[in-house]
Amino acid sequence: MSKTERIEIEPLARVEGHGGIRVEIKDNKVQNVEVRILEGPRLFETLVLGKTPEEDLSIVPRICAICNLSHKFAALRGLEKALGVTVPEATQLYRELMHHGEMLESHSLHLYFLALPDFLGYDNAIAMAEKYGDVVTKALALKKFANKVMRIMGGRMIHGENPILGGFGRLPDHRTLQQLREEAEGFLPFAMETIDLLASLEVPDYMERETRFLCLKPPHDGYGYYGDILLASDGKEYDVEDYKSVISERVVGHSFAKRGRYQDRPFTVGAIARVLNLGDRLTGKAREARDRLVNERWYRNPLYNNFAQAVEMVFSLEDMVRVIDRLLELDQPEIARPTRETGVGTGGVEAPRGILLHHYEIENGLTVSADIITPTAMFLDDVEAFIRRASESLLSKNELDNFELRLEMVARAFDPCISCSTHLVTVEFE
Amino acid sequence: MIATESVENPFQPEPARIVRQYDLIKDHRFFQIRHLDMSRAMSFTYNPGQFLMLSIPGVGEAPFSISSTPSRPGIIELGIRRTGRLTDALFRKRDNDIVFIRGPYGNGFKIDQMRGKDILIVAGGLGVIPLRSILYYVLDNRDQFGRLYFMYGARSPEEMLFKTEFFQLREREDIECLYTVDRASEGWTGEVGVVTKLFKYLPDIDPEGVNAVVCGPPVMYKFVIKELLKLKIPKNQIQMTLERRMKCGVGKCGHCVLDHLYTCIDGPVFTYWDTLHFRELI
Amino acid sequence: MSGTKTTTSGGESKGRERPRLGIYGLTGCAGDQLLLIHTEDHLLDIFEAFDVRSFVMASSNPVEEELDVAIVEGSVSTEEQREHLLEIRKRAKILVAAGNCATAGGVQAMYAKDGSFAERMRRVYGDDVKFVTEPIEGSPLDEFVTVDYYLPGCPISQSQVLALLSRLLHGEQPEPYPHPVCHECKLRENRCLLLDKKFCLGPVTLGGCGAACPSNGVGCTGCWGPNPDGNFEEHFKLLQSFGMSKDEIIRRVRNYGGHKILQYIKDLE
Amino acid sequence: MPHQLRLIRNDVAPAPTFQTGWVPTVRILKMEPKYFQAFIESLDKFGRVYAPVRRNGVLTWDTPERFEEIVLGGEHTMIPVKKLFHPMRFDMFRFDDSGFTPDYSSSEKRVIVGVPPCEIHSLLRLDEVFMERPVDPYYAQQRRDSAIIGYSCLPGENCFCRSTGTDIVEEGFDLFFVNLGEFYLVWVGSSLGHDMVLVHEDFFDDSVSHDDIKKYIAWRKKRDGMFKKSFDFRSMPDLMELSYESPIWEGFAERCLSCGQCTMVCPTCNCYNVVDVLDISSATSGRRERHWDSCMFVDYSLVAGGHNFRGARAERLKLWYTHKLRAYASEYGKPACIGCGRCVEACPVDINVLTVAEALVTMEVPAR
Repeated sequence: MSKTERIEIEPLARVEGHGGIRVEIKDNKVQNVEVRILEGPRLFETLVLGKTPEEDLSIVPRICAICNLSHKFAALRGLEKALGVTVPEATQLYRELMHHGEMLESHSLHLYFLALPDFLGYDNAIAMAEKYGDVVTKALALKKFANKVMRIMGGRMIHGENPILGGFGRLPDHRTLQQLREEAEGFLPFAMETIDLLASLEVPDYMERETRFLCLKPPHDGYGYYGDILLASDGKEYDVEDYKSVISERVVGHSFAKRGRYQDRPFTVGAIARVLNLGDRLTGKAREARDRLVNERWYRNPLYNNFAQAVEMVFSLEDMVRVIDRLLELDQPEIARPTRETGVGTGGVEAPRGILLHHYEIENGLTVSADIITPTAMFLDDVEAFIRRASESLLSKNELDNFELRLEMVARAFDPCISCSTHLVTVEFE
Repeated sequence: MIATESVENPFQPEPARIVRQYDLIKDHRFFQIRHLDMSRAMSFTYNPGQFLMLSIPGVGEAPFSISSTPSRPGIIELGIRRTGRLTDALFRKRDNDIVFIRGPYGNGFKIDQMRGKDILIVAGGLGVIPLRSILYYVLDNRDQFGRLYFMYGARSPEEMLFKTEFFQLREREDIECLYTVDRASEGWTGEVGVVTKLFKYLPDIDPEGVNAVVCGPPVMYKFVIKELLKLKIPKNQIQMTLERRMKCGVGKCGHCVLDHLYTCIDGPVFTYWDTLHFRELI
Repeated sequence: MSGTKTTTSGGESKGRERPRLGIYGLTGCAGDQLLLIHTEDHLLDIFEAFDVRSFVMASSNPVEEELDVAIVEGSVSTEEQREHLLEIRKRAKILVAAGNCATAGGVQAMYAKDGSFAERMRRVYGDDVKFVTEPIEGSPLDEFVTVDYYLPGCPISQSQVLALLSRLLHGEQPEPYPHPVCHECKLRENRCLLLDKKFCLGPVTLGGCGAACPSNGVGCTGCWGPNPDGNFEEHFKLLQSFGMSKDEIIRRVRNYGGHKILQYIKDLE
Repeated sequence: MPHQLRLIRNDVAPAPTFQTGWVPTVRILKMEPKYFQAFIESLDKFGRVYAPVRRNGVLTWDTPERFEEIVLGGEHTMIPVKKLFHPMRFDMFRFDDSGFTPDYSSSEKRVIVGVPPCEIHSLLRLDEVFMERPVDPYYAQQRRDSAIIGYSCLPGENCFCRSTGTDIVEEGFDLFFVNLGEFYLVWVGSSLGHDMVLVHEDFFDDSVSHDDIKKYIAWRKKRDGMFKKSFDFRSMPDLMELSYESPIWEGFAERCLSCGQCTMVCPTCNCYNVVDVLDISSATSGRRERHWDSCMFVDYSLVAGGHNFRGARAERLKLWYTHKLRAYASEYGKPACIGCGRCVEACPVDINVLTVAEALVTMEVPAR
């Protein structure tokens, strides 16, 4: 590798969407690293201008199918803030149940079907099934269960329209809730077996470097997936409404996805950020799992994001049981109505792959401005940084076998949902 | 007092083998099929003008007129135009492949009423397929009927179905064959024009003693019936066979309904008298 | 006659090579590919029955060669994607457009052909950016290539995609379903939203979704695309009688109608 | 509820249509309201109980979780009871390379509680289609496996069953409860109904007094006076015939959305489509499914090759109304309309038997 070589990994296999990594190496030195997002622009923030909140809620989840309910949830939080909607406790709990469904679905898909084959050296989960048939079968069942939760709460598997402003169109009956509770409990042992499996794996270190982690701080003492405060691993906290001053964005020519930075430096979001920033709030089996797996290397190594997903699967299963138990005590909630037609609000939700912010400005019932920052947009700069680091360290150690695959693993660890990175800045409406 | 176990399922398709098939013209194919169960094949009978429901598993089921005559049992003949999903699949079948059939369905032509009468068969295009059944039935039972006139109009000589067969019929003395084409091509010496142009060749007939059977494209009926009425043939002695969408063949699914009649059980043969009552008919 | 079982001489399918299948995504949310992955019970059947050459969202090491069937999701939104699509078309005997983006352009095509694309690009990305590939306003596949079969919807329906795949597997054609959303909506025993003067595009939208939105009390958004038999004029009058302006109705019908709705509303706009 | 005459002339027994047995005379019993719940709850030994219950705000025929869920005596279910006999979707056959095997698995023993008179009539209408030779074995099996427990009702806003003669019922039930408030009159319509009574014989009293009859007559009078809608059905066949070329059809067609809701909710609509669904597998195996279809849909009369016998909306509308108001009657001597008013409630643009019947007279399409 003496002359200029260009390594292109495109498409980024098993990453949902259109990613491609371009690494330019000259004289054994990394010249340039680009994670290219060449999926076309969709201009979502212009699509909702002049639309009613009801239309916004139908349009924005189409940003990304994998976290469509996170988008729905974030949009609901932003729009409800803007319109002065206060949902009752039961509605909030149903939304948590829904979100647990998506978290479990996404994490199980990513961990068992996309990441584990990498760790264990298989092309895909079907190949992996020969030796790890039991894991694949149970993982499939877990994913199916998660899909069921999404279907029941969302209305269908993908882009369900059941969650509406102030509540839900249709709610499950108690019989269904009981069933979900039983199933959630039933999957806990498998989730804990997964923790054992992960604990036995050797995690490579060729990409390790320091970074920072951002997540949302839940409005209660526990662990959770939404909040109005941005919490950084440096200990700083910010009001989510000030997100623009915390996360700066830029446009690059090799990507239709924008790039976010915290204090002018790349940062990481997602399961790993949440477990690192909020892990001491975990209880029960999830706490056991976290204590078992987390170590100092997590702060430098994005591959541990997959481990963090496993911890969150345990949390979600346990928390679903808690949520359902409480729901069984509560009456079916009424749909909460807007108290105003003009207002501004930022909804913050932890999508499976990290912080998702939806900001809306509504005037007389119509959207005049919208800003959506997706987790992928936040961590893309960090992906590039880790890939650069990985390339450099592999080159310096002259470890050129499976070079591309090992870079891919790093990118994939972030669980990049590339389609959701098609994203925009605020559009100022004249 | 229905015990389902013992009730025949009228929707049950039975396997039948494609014995022989060949192209009539482009996208029109002739099929000979026979029930796989030989005793069923030999006992299977029908009236001219009746139809079958033919299935290809996974593709679907549709009605097809029977083109053969019950006077030649054992083999069922169908003439099929390739028009859609099911016929596409059927045209891919080879000899000895299996298809599924049930039937026969429909009323068929009113043979009893036709006996002893002169018979006038008027076919347009694809309409000749069901009429071929009654044509051969009359020829096979020649002594039971009076004079036989067979009018057939096709778009062009190349698009005439069963051309060889029908040309051979011209040599017989017990049938008067009158053929026409919309567009002549080289070598065509017959009539050119729509089928109604053939009526001028009919000798004087006793209208009360004639039974007419008509089948053709929907647009043809009005003009042909006008000619038949000019000849003063009684309205209930004019029979026509109609096409409709069908999903069951036994009067349940509703698709072929015409007023209170079902094409599949009350038809597909209707008299012109019927159509005066049910204006949607033609 | 009932329960007849007979051994036959076998169909055409025996000994046939498995059809080669490629699944691709252009610009969109990836929901249609994800839906295939979500067919859990059938995903393995698909992999068994078809020779899946390329499905990068589900499996690495794609083989980009001749295909019997290509399923393409997403709209054409960059020059590079246009070229990619042309290239897939060349290799594939049958091309299936999957999802609203591929069949109609998707939500990103709601302003189709109104001339605002350049301005909206500028608003979002600013003036100075030069992208490595030229952006194109979201367009359905059939703007550029011949599409053999359409699987509309946002996302597509599991039963429709399985019905299509199973027919293609045997070299057969799928059954059309030209009914409005109202058909399945009534079969789900929903109260008609129009009776309560709520916005719903059910009667002018093709069914197939199982009335996904109205079953949750949310009006149909039209994501299956226009129902050619729909009575658009009368339906718009009905919605206007609920107090909605014509502009608002047109705006909503365009949300998922993209390029395909234009011919149905051109006289109404 | 049973015809008044039957009260006195109990020598003429209604034919037990689809039950195995024959009751020589109609038995009419009395039951105190306090026994009703226990009696209904006892019926599960004759099959799974179905009744009108509310699901997601809509009244539907389903299996009640508790007795209290059952809604009786007035409000119609949105989808009629036909769905239990002519299912919205089911597998007719499984097929593979060796042929088609019928699938009768969707049937089960059932007791259908709370069927109003008009819907009992609708089943008798459907019988004319499905039980006529050749018998549809799927429908026949559901019919044989189901007991019908009729229940009297008071007319709702859109009921006009007096006009269609379906407000009373003489046959087609196993038991029929007339709710007179202080007690029930219970008609026993079949030997199965009789067996049901025998389970709790102590609940019933077979001495119907003259006073009870007077109460029943008074109730009938009161009910007859409650109807708000009516129409002259008897003139419909002629009017339909005369109006074949009427411009009102085009007028209604301009307004019709072809959504098909009228046909889905109509208790006597029976049209269906059949579709083969292949398994995802290299073998030619799969199932032949039957689905509800509607003559309001564009492909209803579309044949292969593209010819559509009813492409125009007006043709489709005319077919339906002709069928309901004239054609069915010419065939079976009674209208296909049972006066339930579901089409009145379901149509978003007010096309229904009443508005159409009116337009046939006035020759004007009424304003919405």
